[in-house]
Amino acid sequence: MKRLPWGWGLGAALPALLLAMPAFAEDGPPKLDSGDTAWMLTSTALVLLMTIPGLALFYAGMVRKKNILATMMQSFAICAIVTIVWCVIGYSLAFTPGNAYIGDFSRVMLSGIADHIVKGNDTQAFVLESGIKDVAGVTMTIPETVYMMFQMTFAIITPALIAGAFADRMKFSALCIFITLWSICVYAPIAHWVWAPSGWAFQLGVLDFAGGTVVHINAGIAGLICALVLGKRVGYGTDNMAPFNLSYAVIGASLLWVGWFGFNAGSAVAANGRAGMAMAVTQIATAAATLGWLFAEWITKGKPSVLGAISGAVAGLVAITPASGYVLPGSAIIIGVAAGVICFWAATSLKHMLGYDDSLDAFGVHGIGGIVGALLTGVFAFAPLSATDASPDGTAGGLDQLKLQAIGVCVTIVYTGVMTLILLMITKLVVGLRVNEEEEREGLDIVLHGEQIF
Amino acid sequence: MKRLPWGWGLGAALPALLLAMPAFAEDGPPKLDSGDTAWMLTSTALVLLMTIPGLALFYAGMVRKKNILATMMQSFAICAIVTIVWCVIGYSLAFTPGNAYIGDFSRVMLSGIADHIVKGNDTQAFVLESGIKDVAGVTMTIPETVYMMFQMTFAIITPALIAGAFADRMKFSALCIFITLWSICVYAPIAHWVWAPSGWAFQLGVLDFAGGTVVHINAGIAGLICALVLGKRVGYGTDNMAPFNLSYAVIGASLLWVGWFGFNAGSAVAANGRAGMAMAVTQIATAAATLGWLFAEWITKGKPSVLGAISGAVAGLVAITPASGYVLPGSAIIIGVAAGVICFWAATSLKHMLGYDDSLDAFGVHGIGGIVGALLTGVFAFAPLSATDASPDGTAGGLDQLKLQAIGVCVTIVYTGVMTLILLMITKLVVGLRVNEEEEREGLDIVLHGEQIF
Amino acid sequence: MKRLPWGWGLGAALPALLLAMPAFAEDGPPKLDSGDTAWMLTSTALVLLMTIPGLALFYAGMVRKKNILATMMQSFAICAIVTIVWCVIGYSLAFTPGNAYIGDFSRVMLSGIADHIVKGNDTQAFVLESGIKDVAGVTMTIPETVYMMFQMTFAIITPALIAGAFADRMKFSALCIFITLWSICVYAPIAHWVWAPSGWAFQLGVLDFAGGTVVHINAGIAGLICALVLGKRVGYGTDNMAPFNLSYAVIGASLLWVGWFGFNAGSAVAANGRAGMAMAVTQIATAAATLGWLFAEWITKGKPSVLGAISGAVAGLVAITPASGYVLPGSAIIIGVAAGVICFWAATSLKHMLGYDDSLDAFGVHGIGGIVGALLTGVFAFAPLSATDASPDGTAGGLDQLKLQAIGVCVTIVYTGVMTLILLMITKLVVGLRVNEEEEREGLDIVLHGEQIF
Amino acid sequence: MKLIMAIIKPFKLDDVREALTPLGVQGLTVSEVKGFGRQKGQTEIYRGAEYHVSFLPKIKIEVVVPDDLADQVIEAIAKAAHTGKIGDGKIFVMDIERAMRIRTGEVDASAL
Amino acid sequence: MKLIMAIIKPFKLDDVREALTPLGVQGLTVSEVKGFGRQKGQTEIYRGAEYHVSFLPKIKIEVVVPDDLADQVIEAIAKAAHTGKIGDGKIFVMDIERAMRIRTGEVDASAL
Amino acid sequence: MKLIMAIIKPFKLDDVREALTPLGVQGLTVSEVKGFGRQKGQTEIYRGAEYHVSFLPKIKIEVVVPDDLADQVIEAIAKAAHTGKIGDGKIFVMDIERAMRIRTGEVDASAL
Ligand SMILES: Nc1ncnc2c1ncn2[C@@H]1O[C@H](COP(=O)(O)OP(=O)(O)O)[C@@H](O)[C@H]1O
Ligand SMILES: Nc1ncnc2c1ncn2[C@@H]1O[C@H](COP(=O)(O)OP(=O)(O)O)[C@@H](O)[C@H]1O
Ligand SMILES: Nc1ncnc2c1ncn2[C@@H]1O[C@H](COP(=O)(O)OP(=O)(O)O)[C@@H](O)[C@H]1O
Repeated sequence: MKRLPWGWGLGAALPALLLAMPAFAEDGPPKLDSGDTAWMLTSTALVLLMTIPGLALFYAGMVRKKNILATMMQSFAICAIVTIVWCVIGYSLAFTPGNAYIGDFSRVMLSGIADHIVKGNDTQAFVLESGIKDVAGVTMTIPETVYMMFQMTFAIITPALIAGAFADRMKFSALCIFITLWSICVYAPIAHWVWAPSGWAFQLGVLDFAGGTVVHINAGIAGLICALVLGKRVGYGTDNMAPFNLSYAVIGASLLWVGWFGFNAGSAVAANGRAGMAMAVTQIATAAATLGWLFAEWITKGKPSVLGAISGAVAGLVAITPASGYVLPGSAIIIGVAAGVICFWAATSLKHMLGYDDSLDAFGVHGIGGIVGALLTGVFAFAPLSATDASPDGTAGGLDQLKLQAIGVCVTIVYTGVMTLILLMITKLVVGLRVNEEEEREGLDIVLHGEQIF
Repeated sequence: MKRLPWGWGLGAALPALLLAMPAFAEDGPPKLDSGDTAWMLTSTALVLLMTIPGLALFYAGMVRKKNILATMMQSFAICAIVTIVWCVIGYSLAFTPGNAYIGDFSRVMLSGIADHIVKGNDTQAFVLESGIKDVAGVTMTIPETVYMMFQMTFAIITPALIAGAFADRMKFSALCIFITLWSICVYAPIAHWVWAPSGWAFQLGVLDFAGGTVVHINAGIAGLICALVLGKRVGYGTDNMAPFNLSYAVIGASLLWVGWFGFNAGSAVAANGRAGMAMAVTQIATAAATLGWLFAEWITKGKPSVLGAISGAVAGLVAITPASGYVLPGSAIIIGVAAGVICFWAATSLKHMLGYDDSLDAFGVHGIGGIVGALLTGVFAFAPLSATDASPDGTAGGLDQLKLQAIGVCVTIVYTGVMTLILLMITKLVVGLRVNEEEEREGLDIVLHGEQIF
Repeated sequence: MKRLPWGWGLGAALPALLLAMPAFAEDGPPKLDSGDTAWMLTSTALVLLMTIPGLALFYAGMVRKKNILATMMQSFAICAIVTIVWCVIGYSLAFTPGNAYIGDFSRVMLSGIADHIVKGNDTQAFVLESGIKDVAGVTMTIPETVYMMFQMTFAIITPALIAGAFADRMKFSALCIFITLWSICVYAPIAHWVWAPSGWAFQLGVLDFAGGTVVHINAGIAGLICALVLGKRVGYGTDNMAPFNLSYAVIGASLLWVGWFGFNAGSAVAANGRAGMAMAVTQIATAAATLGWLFAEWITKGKPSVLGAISGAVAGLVAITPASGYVLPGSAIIIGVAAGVICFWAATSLKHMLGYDDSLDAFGVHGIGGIVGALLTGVFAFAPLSATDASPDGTAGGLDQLKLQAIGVCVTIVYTGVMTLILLMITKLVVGLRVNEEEEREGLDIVLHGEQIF
Repeated sequence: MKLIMAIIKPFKLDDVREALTPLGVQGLTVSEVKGFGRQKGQTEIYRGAEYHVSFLPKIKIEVVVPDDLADQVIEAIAKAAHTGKIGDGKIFVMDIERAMRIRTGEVDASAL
Repeated sequence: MKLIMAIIKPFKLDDVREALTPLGVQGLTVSEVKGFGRQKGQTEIYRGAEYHVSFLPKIKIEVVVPDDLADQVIEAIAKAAHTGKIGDGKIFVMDIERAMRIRTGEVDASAL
Repeated sequence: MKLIMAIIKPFKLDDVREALTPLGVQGLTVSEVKGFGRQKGQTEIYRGAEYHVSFLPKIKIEVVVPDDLADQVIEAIAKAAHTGKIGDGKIFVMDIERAMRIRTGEVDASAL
């Protein structure tokens, strides 16, 4: 299991700067770089923007009028809940050395995060310690607070994505409990595996630049389980469930697109060429996926829909996420088109064939798109991009890497699938999962929150 | 009055870089840092985003259909008016040495702001001069234009916050006049007191990192006076005044949250550890306040409302503002919960007990939240965070500091209260303050602007 | 034609850093600056935000209910289409040396853009080569990927602006074809003329900091031609075509305002004093134009409308665009007021006098505003701001420069006018331009995309 | 039974409903409508395009009552909706032949 | 001809429409209305201001049918819209004197 | 008096209103409704879920006129709303027993 760190899973923890500032390792504590810090502060804001109001709008734009506020509330409340969970325990479990499966308790309540602060400022940059003798940690050029915050925004959006699957019917009390548990028991460990230097997937060499497995496959599979356990919405297949105000979904998808620059280019953890390339391939793959879904729909259904275009965009963003630091523009187009077409098929055909009711396609877009991206990363990885000082050859796509990627995907699917099921059962025991039929008909806005829009 | 500058009120004028780049003081003009400049340019954009469209949406989402456009127009027009006021006179009054109470006229029309520009670029960073012999100015690492712009966005949002109190009934002509006067006569002096090195509050050692007194208490008290002077809305207490489209308020609150990263972390005036910690405690306090209001409401009213959650978030953002550069995550949770619960009580009980009609709770959220935050800053300030080279011990929370904070709060309340009253009276004499009853019934959109939404 | 590069048109290609880091030219490859890169990554996100969701909302807020989704779709689809076009051919045609009129094919499919990447990072900053012996290229401090992405967002928004002119009646298939052709045949060459060091306008010394000619006049004239060729909307002048939800337009205008900081201050291609001044004059001119339009309308029509205020803001943003790196705050106020008042007249009087139906005033605001700005740049340019090492005197406004500006404006008008006409004819031949009358009545949302909002 | 249809100013709705309750009216149905009449609307101008808003927002109340209650109901509505200003609205009365409560199948008077 | 006006629960609209087709009803008109009746709404609280939602969303169906079809139509609506819970709504019947199809100018029964 | 209720295509509203003014009709009330009839709607598809839009947007005009004006009004509406294409809509006529102007208390013909 213990390999040299050149084959890191890295993702958001990319030691990009080992290269850029080799002096760090040599003498003195690692130095802060104000440009890198500026970009990471900005990226943090951009990724938060993805959840509120981005995802809140994207999801609210697809539901019926009576559930619009409740759907926005899901994203908003999850943002608040996960912030506290992350601060209390999540960050510690994910990003301290611990063992290969989970971190330790040394950063509980963020204790020690101000240790390097002297006269109001961090005197040294953050080193993500491996905790393993002979395995170097990941040296950064930003303060730990910024790294913790950037990672927090990932921890926030992941469960918020799941909410698309149980929209329109889950109790708010159930959501509060389930998300708290899920964030601790599912998100934190998987983030540890993939992005902490001591994590088994990191050590194995699974590539996941910005969260294909940790965020999207994870959320997608959890969403599928939620959809199956909660069951179909009342009136599914008979009532008209057309979106009330699709324009919200367009605004939401647009903000997701813009914010995703923080997600992917921010995962370089520096304002450098890697970030630039990550931003470029993100844009290109997203555009390709938008057109992929759009034309697939135009050809098969006769009209290119707006919901199709924005869904394609999100599918593209999802698929390029694990690949964004490792592939070139040409590959980005292929990944984008593949994601657009395959997710189109998943959301419009597969779902109906299998008969589950994933209200807003958390699985069809994030689960499937994430798998497409994670696997294609193994195919298209361009070695010079993933190369570092420690690993001057980098990782090239090919059968070997594809196998590693498949291992990462499968283990994530199994772990999140099983754990999500268990946590749903616990939640069900405590408060129940679903509102009753009459409440569901009346709408969650008025029933759960005592409010409604016009 | 003249003390050493270690006890500065600083806030947005934080001399954080005295530490980071001690070379400045020694030889040659202070140098620009591109990373710090990048972050401050970004922060400026983020704070503008808070007012338009953030606050415009937050407020418009709480009014009735007939006043939605007029409410958005208030934020938008205030943005334009204050920009010109700031450029003509406001910036000069606030940030030139002058005396302890007000700046001078040396930067009227921003004259001289291009003085250091040689070959298209600033050759040196900005020094906020104290104008007092033996008292050092605040040396920055960014150009003066950027500092002026960042401060402008604060000058814009403060009067825009007041508008929440007189929404639904003030004349647009009255707004134009009142806001112009208020920006010059109230905002500029208070900003000078607290953030200019020559200001009395700065010298006294009142802590206000990003504007608890200058922005929030100031706007909140002005709002209360406006609500009292203008009187209740027609139909208050009898008509249904339920928000027409609360989803706008959710989008607005979300953008406020994201933009506030620029407000608070930008107040470090650099991309460094202080900015990182400010961002972290902002996020944590906001989440805590969201949950604080939400659970307080859930327990007392039976349902957790969406308006409650977003109001809690804003209350938390307000309360952490003065504290954001000085406190640790644990304190942030306490400040957040306190703000959430106390503002919940202010907006839902106190307002009804006292019987004023503060339409959108400018006082209940910004005034009360600002006071909570300003006082708790004096309790929880963690010395190493506020320490600098000049003041290596920093300022620790305690009874002494609490007293200073209370002084800052009280003087602000009295000054803004009295001045707002006088300016309202002047405005009333010139154009009158309120539309007539029939116009109010018909709605400001059509009456004032000749437009309406669907 | 071949002059020294001091008279560059520069705009987004501003060699601001020749000054700031003179060491570059001397020895070794030009170095990346993380602060500049951070700001350019951020600016790219901000400019994308302008198109989606900014412009999508601005335009959708002005149309009737039945066309809201289709209008948003125009911006969104154009974003996707132009991304691919830019990546495949557009960037190469615009920013490689080629000749004075068009670039070459050396960057087709972005080939070679990863050439300087070693161990995951760019080893040197980008130099925009002139390709001409004795004429220096423009040396930057950011990676080429970032420059390519920043420019892509300009290439995206320009055709998206045109869509305002043909909104409510163009076929979606026609849009796809027309925009693809236009991006290649009109946008790429004009960008080359003005911003590539080999371009004739660059060499001639036409000043266009951030795209007055390339973006706004270009889009405005193309819009006018589209409006004339497509003809008036069914029911124009008789039916009520009042905007359905003007609040969307307010959100859109606000996001345009905020995003424009990336557009103009980003065109400094660095986080420095030039960027700071560009941001300041952008803010000031926009505020002045907002108030200019607002008061012009208040005086002549009796009420200050919200649509007027936001239209004025956009007019101001447009007009300051070419001037933003060259003028001082005082001039910005004059440019702003002029743009506000003149565009008010163009959109409310001129349009009706001439009788064309430019649905959302792409010409009246962007065409006219762009011309006002381009000419006034020649009047108000302040020499020290445009000065560089190579041209220590800079370019001062005056009759000479005004003539150069007029040449730039005229050639752009003629070229884009003729080419747009030809491309529309080609598109008409292939798929036709307009939906039929019955479809237009029913609305594009349902007819073209099979969807609608509530 | 009579169907009483009243077109009133929107802000008078609550007053009208409260005026009817004491009369024993247990149900009514309201819709948002636009009225054209003597009351003139405002002019909206969007970038120079003028639209006269000839249709003003009104509320339509439809309430079915037994014959003998009709007079009182009309009077109560007229009083509650009155402001004396132009645009106060109209009350129209029509005959209803049959009524049924869907929940129980009750008909006519007992269905109301 | 009779105008049958039914106030029903919104989610029952499709059921009702499907129930009428077999009877030969070729057209109908629906509007969104708010109903006040025995069924009680929820209370909304916005920052301490309580509003009781006394008006609940309902759908009003208006369908004009020949006299002889009226009974069947009433019955079909009543059956399709029935849930047995309070708030199921009402059916009212009025007389229609004349009907005209605008497209063709056909009148009365053939206009429906 | 007669209540003339017309279901028309939305874009014909202004034409109809203008056609009525010369006849001396001083007021009318309109509502947005959805119509189901021979005219077929479009199909909307949202990620594979198809919804047939069987209800199309229509405008309902309600205008109360003295008996002797009814014929002219019907004719005027029919003419103004006519396009000859399917979905042009219907005109229905009902009897109104009483009318009252709320502002003045005037009744019947003088209330219109
Ligand atoms: N003949 C009519 N038929 C139907 N509705 C009418 C008629 N006349 C007036 N109304 C309705 O009554 C409303 C008020 O009428 P209006 O003439 O403005 O004032 P007033 O009721 O004070 O005379 C109108 O807006 C319209 O909705
Ligand atoms: N007298 C009435 N006139 C007009 N509409 C009525 C009347 N009574 C009830 N309604 C309508 O019928 C709906 C259902 O009535 P309600 O009393 O709540 O339940 P139920 O029909 O089960 O008795 C109401 O919401 C209202 O729209
Ligand atoms: N029997 C009816 N009762 C009530 N409204 C009807 C009836 N038939 C048709 N309508 C209304 O008239 C509209 C037009 O009818 P439709 O059958 O589509 O076309 P046409 O009027 O040309 O025959 C419908 O959309 C519906 O609103």
